[in-house]
Amino acid sequence: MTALIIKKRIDLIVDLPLIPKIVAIGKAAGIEHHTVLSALSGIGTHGSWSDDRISGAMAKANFMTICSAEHAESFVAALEPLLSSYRMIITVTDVGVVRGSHF
Amino acid sequence: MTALIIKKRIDLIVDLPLIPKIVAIGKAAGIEHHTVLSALSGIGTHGSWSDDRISGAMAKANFMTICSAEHAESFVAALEPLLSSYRMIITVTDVGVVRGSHF
Amino acid sequence: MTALIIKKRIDLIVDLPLIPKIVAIGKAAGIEHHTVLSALSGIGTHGSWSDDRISGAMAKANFMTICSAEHAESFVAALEPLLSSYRMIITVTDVGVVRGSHF
Amino acid sequence: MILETLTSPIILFFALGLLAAFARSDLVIPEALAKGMSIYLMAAIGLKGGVSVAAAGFGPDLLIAALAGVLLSFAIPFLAYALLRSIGRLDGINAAAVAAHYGSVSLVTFVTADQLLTASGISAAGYMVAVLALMETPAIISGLLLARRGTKQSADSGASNMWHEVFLNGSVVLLTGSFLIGLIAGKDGFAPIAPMFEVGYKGVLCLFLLDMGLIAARRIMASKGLTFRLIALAIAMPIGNGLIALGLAAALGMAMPEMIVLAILAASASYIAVPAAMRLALPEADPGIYLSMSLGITFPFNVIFGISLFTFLARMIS
Amino acid sequence: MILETLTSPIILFFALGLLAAFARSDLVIPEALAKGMSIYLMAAIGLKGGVSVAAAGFGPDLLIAALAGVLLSFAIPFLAYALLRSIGRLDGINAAAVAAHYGSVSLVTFVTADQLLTASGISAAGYMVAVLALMETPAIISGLLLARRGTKQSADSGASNMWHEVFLNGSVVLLTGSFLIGLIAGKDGFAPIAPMFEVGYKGVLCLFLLDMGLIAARRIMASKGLTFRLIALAIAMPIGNGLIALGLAAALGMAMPEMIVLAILAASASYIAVPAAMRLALPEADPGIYLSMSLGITFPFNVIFGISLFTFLARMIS
Amino acid sequence: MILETLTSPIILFFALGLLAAFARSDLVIPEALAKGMSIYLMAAIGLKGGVSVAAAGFGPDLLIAALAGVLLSFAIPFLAYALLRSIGRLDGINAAAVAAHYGSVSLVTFVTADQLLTASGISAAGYMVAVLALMETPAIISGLLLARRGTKQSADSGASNMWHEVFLNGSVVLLTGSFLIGLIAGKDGFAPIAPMFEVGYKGVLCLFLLDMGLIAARRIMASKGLTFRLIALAIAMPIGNGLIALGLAAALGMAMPEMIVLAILAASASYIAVPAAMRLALPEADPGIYLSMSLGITFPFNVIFGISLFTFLARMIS
Ligand SMILES: Nc1ncnc2c1ncn2[C@@H]1O[C@H](COP(=O)(O)O)[C@@H](O)[C@H]1O
Ligand SMILES: Nc1ncnc2c1ncn2[C@@H]1O[C@H](COP(=O)(O)O)[C@@H](O)[C@H]1O
Ligand SMILES: Nc1ncnc2c1ncn2[C@@H]1O[C@H](COP(=O)(O)O)[C@@H](O)[C@H]1O
Ligand code: NA
Ligand code: NA
Ligand code: NA
Repeated sequence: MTALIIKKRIDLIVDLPLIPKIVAIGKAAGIEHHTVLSALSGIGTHGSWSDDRISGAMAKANFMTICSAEHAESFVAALEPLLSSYRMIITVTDVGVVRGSHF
Repeated sequence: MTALIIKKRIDLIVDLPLIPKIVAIGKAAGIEHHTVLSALSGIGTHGSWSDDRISGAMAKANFMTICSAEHAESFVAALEPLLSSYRMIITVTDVGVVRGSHF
Repeated sequence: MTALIIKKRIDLIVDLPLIPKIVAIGKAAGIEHHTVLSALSGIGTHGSWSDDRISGAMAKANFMTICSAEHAESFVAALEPLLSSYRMIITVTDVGVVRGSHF
Repeated sequence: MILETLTSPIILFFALGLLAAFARSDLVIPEALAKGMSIYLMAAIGLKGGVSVAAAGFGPDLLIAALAGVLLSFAIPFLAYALLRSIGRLDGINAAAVAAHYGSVSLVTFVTADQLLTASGISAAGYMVAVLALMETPAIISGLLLARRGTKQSADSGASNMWHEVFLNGSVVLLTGSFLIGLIAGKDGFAPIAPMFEVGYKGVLCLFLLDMGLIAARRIMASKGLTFRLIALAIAMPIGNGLIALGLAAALGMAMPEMIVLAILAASASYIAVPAAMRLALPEADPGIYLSMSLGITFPFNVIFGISLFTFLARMIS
Repeated sequence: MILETLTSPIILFFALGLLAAFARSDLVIPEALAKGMSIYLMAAIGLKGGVSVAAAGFGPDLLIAALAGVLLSFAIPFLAYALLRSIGRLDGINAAAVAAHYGSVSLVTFVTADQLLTASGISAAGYMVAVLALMETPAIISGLLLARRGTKQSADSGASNMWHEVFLNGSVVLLTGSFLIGLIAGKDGFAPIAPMFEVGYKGVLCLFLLDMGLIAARRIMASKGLTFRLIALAIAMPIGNGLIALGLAAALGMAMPEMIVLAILAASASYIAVPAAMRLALPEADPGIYLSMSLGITFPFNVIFGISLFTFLARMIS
Repeated sequence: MILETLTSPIILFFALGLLAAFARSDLVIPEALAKGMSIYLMAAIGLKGGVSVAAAGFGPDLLIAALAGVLLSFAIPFLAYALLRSIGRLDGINAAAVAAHYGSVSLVTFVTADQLLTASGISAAGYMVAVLALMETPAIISGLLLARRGTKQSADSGASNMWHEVFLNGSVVLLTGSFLIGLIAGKDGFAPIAPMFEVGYKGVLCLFLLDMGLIAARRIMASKGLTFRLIALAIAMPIGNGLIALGLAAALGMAMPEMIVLAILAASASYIAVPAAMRLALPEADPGIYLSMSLGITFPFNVIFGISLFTFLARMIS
């Protein structure tokens, strides 16, 4: 069995226009790589949204990054104060990766 | 380290037209919030599908919700009898969240 | 509580044109079913990409499969040598499923 | 008539789509483009119908055609259900779902017939668009009644939401809405936007049928639940439904062009409006079966043979 | 004038969208199609403006109109901010965001007005497209100044990226770019591509307004933060802004057609360019509020009443 | 000739795209719209070619041009491979992938040249569209042969699937298919759908080139593996390939308009059909390199300079 190394996977549901800011905050916390997965609609404390907005201001996406526990901690700490103003949710999960050095 | 509270993440792969029904079943089980992530294609026991159907009847999506263990249990119990007729799959994972109260 | 059976969830971020190859490799490793989730953009060691390529050669997607630990092991072993040439990342997570036999 | 149809670019693009998909080419029309073209076609056909009715006015023949259409849409599912259960050996739920498709109508078959008939000098009255819109929904109701009776299923929790879906389905709303706009705006109101909806019409139809060919062929290749009996029914039912409609139209003394269109509507099976409604109302029904039959077999059959067949038969009767 | 507008297909498709969405129909125009149509409209209106200015040349009246537009775009947010804080009882951040929307302009309101005015014999000068483009951005700057002053917030980390977003916003670049291309290519250069941008123009506008109706109605139904006071302001502010613009235009001796268009621009509120910029610059502001007001209330008000109102008032003044 | 080209809206929209992307504007054309426009262009150019060959009939010169085209498409990759390995210092796999792109052709360069040449009074024969379609695939085969020989790689598991991808590639199928439909339908068959494919043609080309400009510039900005040597080759190879084609065409006695088009085809590098095939057949090759060269450098070079250069040279020779 290829030995798996445990890393952290961080998932954010955040507005599309805010992704560049999240990437910048991530860089400051040592997060170099990420993937943005596309979302169609959702309901949260701030009501419902779906991506058919002409302005695109309401469209959200799933920002995902795999990183070390240390980077995860500093990233989450940096994002925490913005949670309510950016209307984001954050989840942290353990994942096994093959090339430990890559993340 | 910001203390993380353990919650459950439930993922469904389900037909797009059935999402309103899933949301209704979720509400009955105490699930108020969710996000729908977009899927492109897939193969299951019922054969292959991809989203380029004129009718859209075959298009599927990834319904995702973060909730407490109790709500997760009642939601899964409500969905179990519909699994084969709705051609759905369900997975349950543990995730860490920052604002316990939010979910 | 409906008893949950532990299975493995494998996630790949891989170029869209390579999905048929991944499906073939999966079949050889006993992976019959999968779902492809859509991705919008990302940054990795090979630079940034986003799906607005005329050629589509740069568009990537999130190939996801739920399978037994054995199948997961042979699948990861088959993919490992292709990781850098196919510019893929792989993560393996534990998930709980309701119908053990289905996966 | 058949030769002309088979060499018209519309049918040739449909054939190109079929061949490309059977040869497993990776040619794909983006879904947003396909949805966009179907929205354009529905708006164009609705407006055209409304404008021509605004000019011709509401005559009794419109009422007759409308009544005949609604009657056919309600009744055909019951006949189809019996055939599907007996000859087709389908279970109750799937038989009801397929029956609803065959009672309803296919917009693109109507639009293609409209083009091919006009090309060979037969032009049906504008109000047939209204008949098209009226025939979409009754069959869904019959289908659901058949499914309920078949399985004594308790009223589905989503029932209210389902009725809503059946009547406020996107295509029915757009078709009826643009028909009314054409009616209100009339000839002169329509003039400024006429170029867009006339110039592009046939060309968009070509690209749309290219996509229909791709999807129909891929539907056939991916169809798992299709038995030989069901394939035979997917060809026999359109012919049967068309003949019934011809008989009814002749009995009601409808004019030849309207008679042909009514037969083609009865013979056509839905694959845009009804599948969406069925997926919500009868989730247990397998979309693989009803889509393979209506989209994979009946649609190509109607476009290539059905239209010429019913034109020929209608000419013989009148 | 009002009757003609209300029976023109453009407005009827808008009404169809509103009704369909309020009736909770599942009719949806794919986002890629909506984006595509807005790109087509911006290119067409830009080219048309550039070509007409190339023919008419740069006169002093273009400068006057441009100056008036930019002045209005800078000034209106300060007035709107005061009203939103006092009558609207909005917090500083949200008041600044909404004020920026009302200082800026809405392309589709401009395009719709252009169509309706031409239909009733009033054609404004081509350079008003340049005024449209010039009025998009100043209001965002005023809005951000108001927000900063309101909360003494430390310079936002993304500030540089935000200025860039404000000036190099997609719609401003496309509008100004195609205006310049129209200017360089001139009448003869534009001739070969004229059919595409003229034939399709009104038809695309119909389908786009169908989508606007759907989204405006759904915006109203989903709006949570909207108080009665804000709804009143969403109607009062367009009227106020329009009157101020009329006064300014009259004082500057602008011709009647240009006066109407300037008033409609001042009365219109942005919902494509500004929301994107605000979401980045003022993430704390709730998009629910500014979108419901500008897209849900002010846009329908302007399209149905505003255009006729300011045409009537402008006729009275001159 | 160059001045006319540089002020034609088509090139101006391309320049607008380049400038907007270099200025990091967020202007983006949705992918589904871009795919839709490329499908429209392929169908339109295929139909036009087929209809004109149906009118002109199959002459010997079509065979000569086709043979010359296929020969060039097979041969150029070997020459390019040698240059890329020696001067470019590229590894075997990447050199083979880039060589395949330069042996193949670019539809949009062909379409743009077709427009600019017609604008300046030179119209090439309709059958050049067939030559375009024939030149797409041979270069991919040469590229794969070079890659295999270069690395002695065991037959790739997906080989069969790869050959299938090479010949049944979406754009080749659509181009050849619509060419045949134009051939079968002929002038009169094409008449009803002509408006859509002619009226919209140049306008769609403008918006498509806007998108090409955006993507080419973003490609250059994101390119990591591009050395100075490769940039030089991305300009030298088109010139070299064009000259070889001119020489071959002159030797075969081709007429001046067809000579120019053959040179432009040889000089053009693919970025729709070949990248998709390469990604599947040679996954080890870095798309960053071959896309930056063919899409980021060679395409802009050909559109702005190449077309005028080969027109000038061809005029000199004949
Ligand atoms: N418990 C949850 N499960 C899944 N998605 C959620 C949950 N809560 C919030 N979201 C997503 O995050 C978005 C913003 O959440 P909120 O700030 O609560 O409005 C929502 O629109 C949903 O798309
Ligand atoms: N083991 C699996 N891993 C990932 N996706 C799956 C799996 N099984 C089923 N699916 C997805 O769920 C859909 C329906 O599954 P089924 O009911 O088995 O046909 C399939 O089309 C896939 O998209
Ligand atoms: N640490 C990571 N977290 C999330 N996505 C990643 C990560 N590393 C790579 N990716 C994704 O995988 C793609 C290819 O990675 P690479 O081969 O490193 O260029 C990238 O473009 C990202 O979309
Ligand atoms: Na029918
Ligand atoms: Na304004
Ligand atoms: Na070439």
